[in-house]
Amino acid sequence: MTTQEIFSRLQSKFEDNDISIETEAVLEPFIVVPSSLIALISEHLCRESDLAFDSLQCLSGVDLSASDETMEIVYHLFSMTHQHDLTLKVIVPKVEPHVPTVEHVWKIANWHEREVYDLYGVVFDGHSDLRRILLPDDWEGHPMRKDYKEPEIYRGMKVPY
Amino acid sequence: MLAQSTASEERKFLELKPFSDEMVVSMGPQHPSTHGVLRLELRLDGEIVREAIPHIGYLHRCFEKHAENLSYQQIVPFTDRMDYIAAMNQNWGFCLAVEELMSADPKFAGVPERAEYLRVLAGELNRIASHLLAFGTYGMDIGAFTPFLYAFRDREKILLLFEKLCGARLTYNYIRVGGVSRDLPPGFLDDVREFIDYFEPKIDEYNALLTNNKIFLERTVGVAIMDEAMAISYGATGPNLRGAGRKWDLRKDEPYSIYDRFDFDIPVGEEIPEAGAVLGDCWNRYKVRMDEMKESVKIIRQVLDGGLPDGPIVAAMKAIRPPAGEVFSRSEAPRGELGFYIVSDGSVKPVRLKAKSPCFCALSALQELSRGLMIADIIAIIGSIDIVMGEVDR
Amino acid sequence: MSNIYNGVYSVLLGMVITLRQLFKPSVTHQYPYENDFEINDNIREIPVGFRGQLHNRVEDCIVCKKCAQICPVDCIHIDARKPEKGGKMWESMNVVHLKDQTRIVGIIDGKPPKKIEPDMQFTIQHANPEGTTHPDIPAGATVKISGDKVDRIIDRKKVVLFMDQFDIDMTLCLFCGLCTEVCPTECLTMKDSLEGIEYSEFDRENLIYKFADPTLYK
Amino acid sequence: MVQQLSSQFLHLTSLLSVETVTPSEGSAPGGNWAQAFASQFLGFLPGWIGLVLVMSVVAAVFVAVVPLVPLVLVLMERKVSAWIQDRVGPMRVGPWGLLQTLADGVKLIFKEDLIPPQADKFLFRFAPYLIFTCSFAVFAAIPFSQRILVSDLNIGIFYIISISSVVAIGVIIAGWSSNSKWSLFGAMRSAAQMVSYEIPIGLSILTVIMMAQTMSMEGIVAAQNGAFAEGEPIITLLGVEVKGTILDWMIFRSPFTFLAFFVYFLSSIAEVNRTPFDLPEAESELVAGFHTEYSGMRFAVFFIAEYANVFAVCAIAATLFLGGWQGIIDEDQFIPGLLIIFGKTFLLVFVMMWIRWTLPRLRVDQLMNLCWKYLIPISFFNILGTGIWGLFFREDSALSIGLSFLIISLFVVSILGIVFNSFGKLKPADQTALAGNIGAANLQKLKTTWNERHGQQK
Repeated sequence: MTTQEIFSRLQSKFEDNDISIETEAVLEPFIVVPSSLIALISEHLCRESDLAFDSLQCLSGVDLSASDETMEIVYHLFSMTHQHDLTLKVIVPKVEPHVPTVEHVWKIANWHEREVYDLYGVVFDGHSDLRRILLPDDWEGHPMRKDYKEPEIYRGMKVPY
Repeated sequence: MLAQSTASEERKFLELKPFSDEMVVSMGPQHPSTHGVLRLELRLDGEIVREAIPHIGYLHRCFEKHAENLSYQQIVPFTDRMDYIAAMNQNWGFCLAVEELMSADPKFAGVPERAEYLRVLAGELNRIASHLLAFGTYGMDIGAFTPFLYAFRDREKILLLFEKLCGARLTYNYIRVGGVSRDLPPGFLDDVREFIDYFEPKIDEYNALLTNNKIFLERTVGVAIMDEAMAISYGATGPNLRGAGRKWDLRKDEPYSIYDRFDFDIPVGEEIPEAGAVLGDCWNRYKVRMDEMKESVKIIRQVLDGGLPDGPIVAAMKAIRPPAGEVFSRSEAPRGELGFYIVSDGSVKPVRLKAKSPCFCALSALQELSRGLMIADIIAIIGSIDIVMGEVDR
Repeated sequence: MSNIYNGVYSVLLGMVITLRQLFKPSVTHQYPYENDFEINDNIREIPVGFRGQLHNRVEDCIVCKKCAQICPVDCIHIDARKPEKGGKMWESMNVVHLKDQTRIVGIIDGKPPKKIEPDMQFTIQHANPEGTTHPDIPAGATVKISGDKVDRIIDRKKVVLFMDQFDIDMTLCLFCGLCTEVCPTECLTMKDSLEGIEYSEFDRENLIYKFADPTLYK
Repeated sequence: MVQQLSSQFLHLTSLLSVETVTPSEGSAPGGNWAQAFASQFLGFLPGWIGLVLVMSVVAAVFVAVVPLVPLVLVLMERKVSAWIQDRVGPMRVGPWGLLQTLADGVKLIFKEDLIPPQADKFLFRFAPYLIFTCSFAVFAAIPFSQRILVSDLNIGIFYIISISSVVAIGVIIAGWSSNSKWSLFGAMRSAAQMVSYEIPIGLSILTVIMMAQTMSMEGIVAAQNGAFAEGEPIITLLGVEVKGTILDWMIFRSPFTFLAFFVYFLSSIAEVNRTPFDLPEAESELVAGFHTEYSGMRFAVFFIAEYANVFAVCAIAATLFLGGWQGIIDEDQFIPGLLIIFGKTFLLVFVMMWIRWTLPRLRVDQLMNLCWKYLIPISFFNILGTGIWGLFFREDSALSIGLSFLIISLFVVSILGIVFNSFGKLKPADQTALAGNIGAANLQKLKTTWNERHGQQK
């Protein structure tokens, strides 16, 4: 199933909401969904038998530039049953970003969301164990943001080598 | 945001009921068989593991942050350091992603034929080397030291081949965007043929030494079953998924490079009721790797017999400057599907590069897999999902 | 009963394998004591093109700074300046690399071709013995070399910049070899000899290799 | 003076030689020679002081000499493992690395003696010596030749079993006092393991005792009296009288002792904590088990004691089952008894090392399964069989020897034939047959537990 078909199905299912598709001038078309809806849409995509996106390939945060006020969270989905793929995007603000978790849909989302929380500071509401995963627990800031300033000193150690 | 995050970050230790017989033990980061610097927080009731929580990040080297400040050419040596056991496949995965990004550019002609063959040759040799290490270290985890050294003896031969091919033994930086860095040294193909002729019977010897050993079977068969649904949900790919019985291999199912030209099988786990082997147990995950080495030998033999085409080894291009856009590309690395998500703004540096590492996904299943097993089984699980911490932490 | 049989059988099978290995010669060698890589046949050779220590033949370097640019970890530090009046310069000339790993420094007549065919003839005026490794060509002689012996010909540019500093911090180097690939005069190389491997030092400072040679530019 | 001393020494050695003790005598001649020595030289002292002095000198010599055995064994282990693994092993210190263990020992002595601050300091210091003492006390009752035997106790083998089981206590003390969880795991595992494996060891030894009808080590050796049998030699080769055969050894006396030998050997591997039963110090699981926190000389003491134990159990196996210090040639000490028993022991030690460097490690529950479900029933069967065998063949008749020889050789030939024939022919189809006991029923059980655990989460 192509992204366009999936998009029209999503539109009919979630009528009142602001779901848009981007196909122009990109290699892989993607669907932009509102952040409040991502859990519902994910569940729909996973459970529906002719969509059956049973595999979350990748979940990544993207911060395009320091001047932007928003960040993106990109979900790469793949269906092992039908072998089609889909890219979902959620746009979140940089200040107090909140996104519902998709952990109950795909278990791997647990660690991926922890990583995005760790590196971008996006809080996934309803996540069972939202802790830093790669950085130390007491690290300050979220380093993958473009406007991140590294601390001078961490626990008495000079940080910039 | 802050309130929630601090509340969850306070939970640093496992809760322990007072006056219970349970105890909390920290396994790692310095432990002989955590394959690097993995720390497991174990809540134990005697030998039984009630809960195991993996803590990662001890080897975090900010690869993704680095990559945002480097040109595409300069990122390739950094991918070597992700999964240092199979660096060729990591190079390849990254280059595939960049090439896919560049394919929108009409000036990019695509990877030359000869380079594709060289990539397959190098990638499959590296797959053998990686699986050999997995076999050896798994033997050592289970307690047999000798298979480890046999595996290293044979892996050494592959490393010598790579040393001739690209001048380095571990961090190859061989596969580049648009091709490969060097052409074959003289006599290399004969060396490869000599190696695979030597190596193929060795696999049977290893099977006799370890795979079919009674004690080894006792330790691994029926332990820590990750069935197909669970593997897919946890994003486990590669041998971990195939060990669960799912015939899924990107080389066959979504052939990239020139894999559609070769004839090879995808080994999958099998249920052997007499032995007690269940789909998705440690033994099946391990066995798939042993079988995959044979398939890799088959592919290499076809490359050698078919003869390499002549021609350039790198695509003609001025600078690696992909057009703006984004791409998520996957390739089949020895440990599973390695994905690279690249966002480009048309400059020489990527805006965002995310590496989806197969080990990261497989390791996240450990917490569920290990519940109710014994300490010795934890070691067996870690070995059987075959993680490399360099790739988990990136 | 079959259980015991299987146990005994598979265990003995493994033990037979290890016993066979007991009588096979060892594959390791004792490294520092058997390190004469060139002499001893049973010791593995360091292959041609091994990526060992970086080395810069400063007399060929034109200080283009391409290596410093491509280095992913910024381990090369180059500082250069325009020559003062009266500074020593050399004329541009060619370096002819022969296939037997030797090279002749001189001027060939005509422009060096892009692709070397076996039936070509090169006349080289062997101008300067410096950098020449061919044993039996006297300085100033003119030699004729057929194209099948020539590996590649490099233009050695006229020097335009004085090199004040060319430091390579080998503690940072990750041996990717990118810098040697972009070097236009092929003066920056990685040693594929024993020296390229044996580089341990007691002092970390000694691992910062300083290549700049002020005596070259009097 | 020198002459006098040497004649005294000769006299002493003649006193040392123990006469072949008949099982019924059961006397303990242990103190006799020491008493004689004391009265000879130290007559001016009260008797007991002289005795104590002599005994302490003997003990000092003993403690100084016996650690050489572990030194040799450590080197041997490293060399054997290296050869099995296509390596060369230690080569630097001395010719072919012969002095490597000595150098290691010196290094360990000079290392800092670390005691964890939270450890129980007294017990932490005490444990290595306990283990050391017990494993060396075993040597007192092992006859190394006709003359070299510290004390021929009439309950020699009983003494050995009891002393060597004290090692388990030392291990527990070491693990507990370190105040490290990994050490404690090692200690607990080793307690369970050693206690369990004492039983098959004891039962296997019982079969030998039943055959020999004595518990004195010297008596057991005498019961396998091959070369020392009275009467005509069986055959005379080049003037050497061959009086006994290896069929006189306890292992070949009956099929049951043959089986008992393997049970004993297997259990003794577990008793000395070596792969595949090295759970107390499983390096890939428990880091180093009970001696995780030890360093320096205390660690070395553990190490020495471990190898002394290895040697001791192998020497006991050689004594009980393989004829002890006796050869098969004649009684003129064609080869000294010391060399013979060392040869037999080192052969067994080699087999132990060979096993160690081949096999993976068992899990705790499987270890216990092996002991309680296989080895102990087999041992009981052995005892029963030995009793019946003894009932039918009261004397060492040719019939008895022939029959046992027949059964054993059939057994050995069939096993070896199977292994060597099928080697290299292992096909994937065989793997199913090879596999094992987990079986279909167990598979079902696994699946149900799996579903219970994960069913609701799907």
